[in-house]
Amino acid sequence: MSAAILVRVQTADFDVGAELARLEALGGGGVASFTGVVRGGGGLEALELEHHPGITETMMARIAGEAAARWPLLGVTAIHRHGRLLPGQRIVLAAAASPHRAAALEATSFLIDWLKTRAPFWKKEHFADGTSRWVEARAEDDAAAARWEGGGARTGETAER
Amino acid sequence: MSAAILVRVQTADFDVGAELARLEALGGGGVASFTGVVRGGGGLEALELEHHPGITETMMARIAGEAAARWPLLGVTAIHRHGRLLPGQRIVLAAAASPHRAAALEATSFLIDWLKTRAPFWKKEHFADGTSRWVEARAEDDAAAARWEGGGARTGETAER
Amino acid sequence: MAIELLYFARIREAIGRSAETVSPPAEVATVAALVDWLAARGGGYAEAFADRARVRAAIGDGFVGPDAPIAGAREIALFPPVTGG
Amino acid sequence: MAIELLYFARIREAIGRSAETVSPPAEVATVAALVDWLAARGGGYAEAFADRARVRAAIGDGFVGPDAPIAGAREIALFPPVTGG
Repeated sequence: MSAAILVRVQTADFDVGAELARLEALGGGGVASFTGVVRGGGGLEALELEHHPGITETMMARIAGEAAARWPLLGVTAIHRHGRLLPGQRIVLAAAASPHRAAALEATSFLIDWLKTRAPFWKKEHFADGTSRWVEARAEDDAAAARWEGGGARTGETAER
Repeated sequence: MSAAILVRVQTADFDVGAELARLEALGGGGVASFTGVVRGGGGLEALELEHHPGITETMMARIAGEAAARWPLLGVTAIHRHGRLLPGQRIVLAAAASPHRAAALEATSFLIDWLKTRAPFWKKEHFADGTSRWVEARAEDDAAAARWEGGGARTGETAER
Repeated sequence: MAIELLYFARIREAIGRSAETVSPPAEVATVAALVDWLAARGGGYAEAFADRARVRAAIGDGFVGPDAPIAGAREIALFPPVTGG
Repeated sequence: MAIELLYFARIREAIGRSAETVSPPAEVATVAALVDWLAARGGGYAEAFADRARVRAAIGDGFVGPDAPIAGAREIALFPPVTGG
């Protein structure tokens, strides 16, 4: 199965409905997605996302390609924003289309786990009191990403009806 | 955590972007979704979805409520169409918002597994040659639904940043 | 005892109607016994319930098993295993 | 041997610049040795690399470990553990 891979790094917002419609149109039985949103609270005023412009898209494409190699996918989409984002705004979209719902959902989970640990983005929190702080990497994210180290996929065999 | 539950049974299509935007607005770190689409091929002309109008919404609300009881969710959405659907058209949307991405993704997986085995819908395939056939329930779907029988959830503890 | 029966999908088509009111005798006490009693009518009923493993039931708004008592039920739905989603 | 270094996030801020060209001596053969050599400059460099466990590197378009050789590398990025997604 050859997957249509779409990867984008941008400052602009993205249209989740339009992105998922593109995946729905590939003819599979299902499309899974995860959208990350800036959480407010704690006096957070804005989140600043820095990235390594020279290699970000290459690494995101590699992660998407890895998902397509592990699961029977018709399409994979990974979009990540950078720059200054406000609470409630979208940060990232990971999505996958497949004839098998388990494959679509597991691939989406894999995509977001690896984007969090293998794509060169860094978050800085800016607070209303004028202070700011780099977000620290979390051991929990490394553990989530490590679940997929084995290289396997646990996909059902039968397509959706 | 009290979850905003939205359940709908309808013949009309739904707007995935708008439904997910409603979940994004609840203030969580992430929104996961699964959209089921009518697969073409094999001469399929249309899919007819029959349901039990008296109890469908009640059972869907119960499934959504069960998801909200098992995972720390801010919102749950389950929309299921009935009537005549063409290849490429959307059938079902399951989605969940949570501060924890694993919770959102697992709850979405749970929702679609239980909707497939515990909501009173039946699919009939109509083919271009004039024949038709009721879709048979699949042992694989029962197995997928049974994964969740224990009542547990396997959610990460730390909220997304 | 009058019970409203609802039929869905393949079972509805085999029987040729989507609902009917029946008054089974008192010894028909469970869903399984109700299905046996209906199947004994022959014709579309026998066809609808030929494979008992592919018959499901709901009383009120909950799915029930074949051993569920039907006493007091005002509406019982009979249908094949569900295939939505 | 001239190498273009790129710094990101907390490391960029501590050093006070996002890129520079350096020419380490031949005995600086690995990423870890390069980081040691930079940290020995003191000031912002010492601060940037104070916690070696929180330094990551990329050569070309791939992440590499501290033991990765730097021979032949034209561009090396140094940064904290990533926190995107």
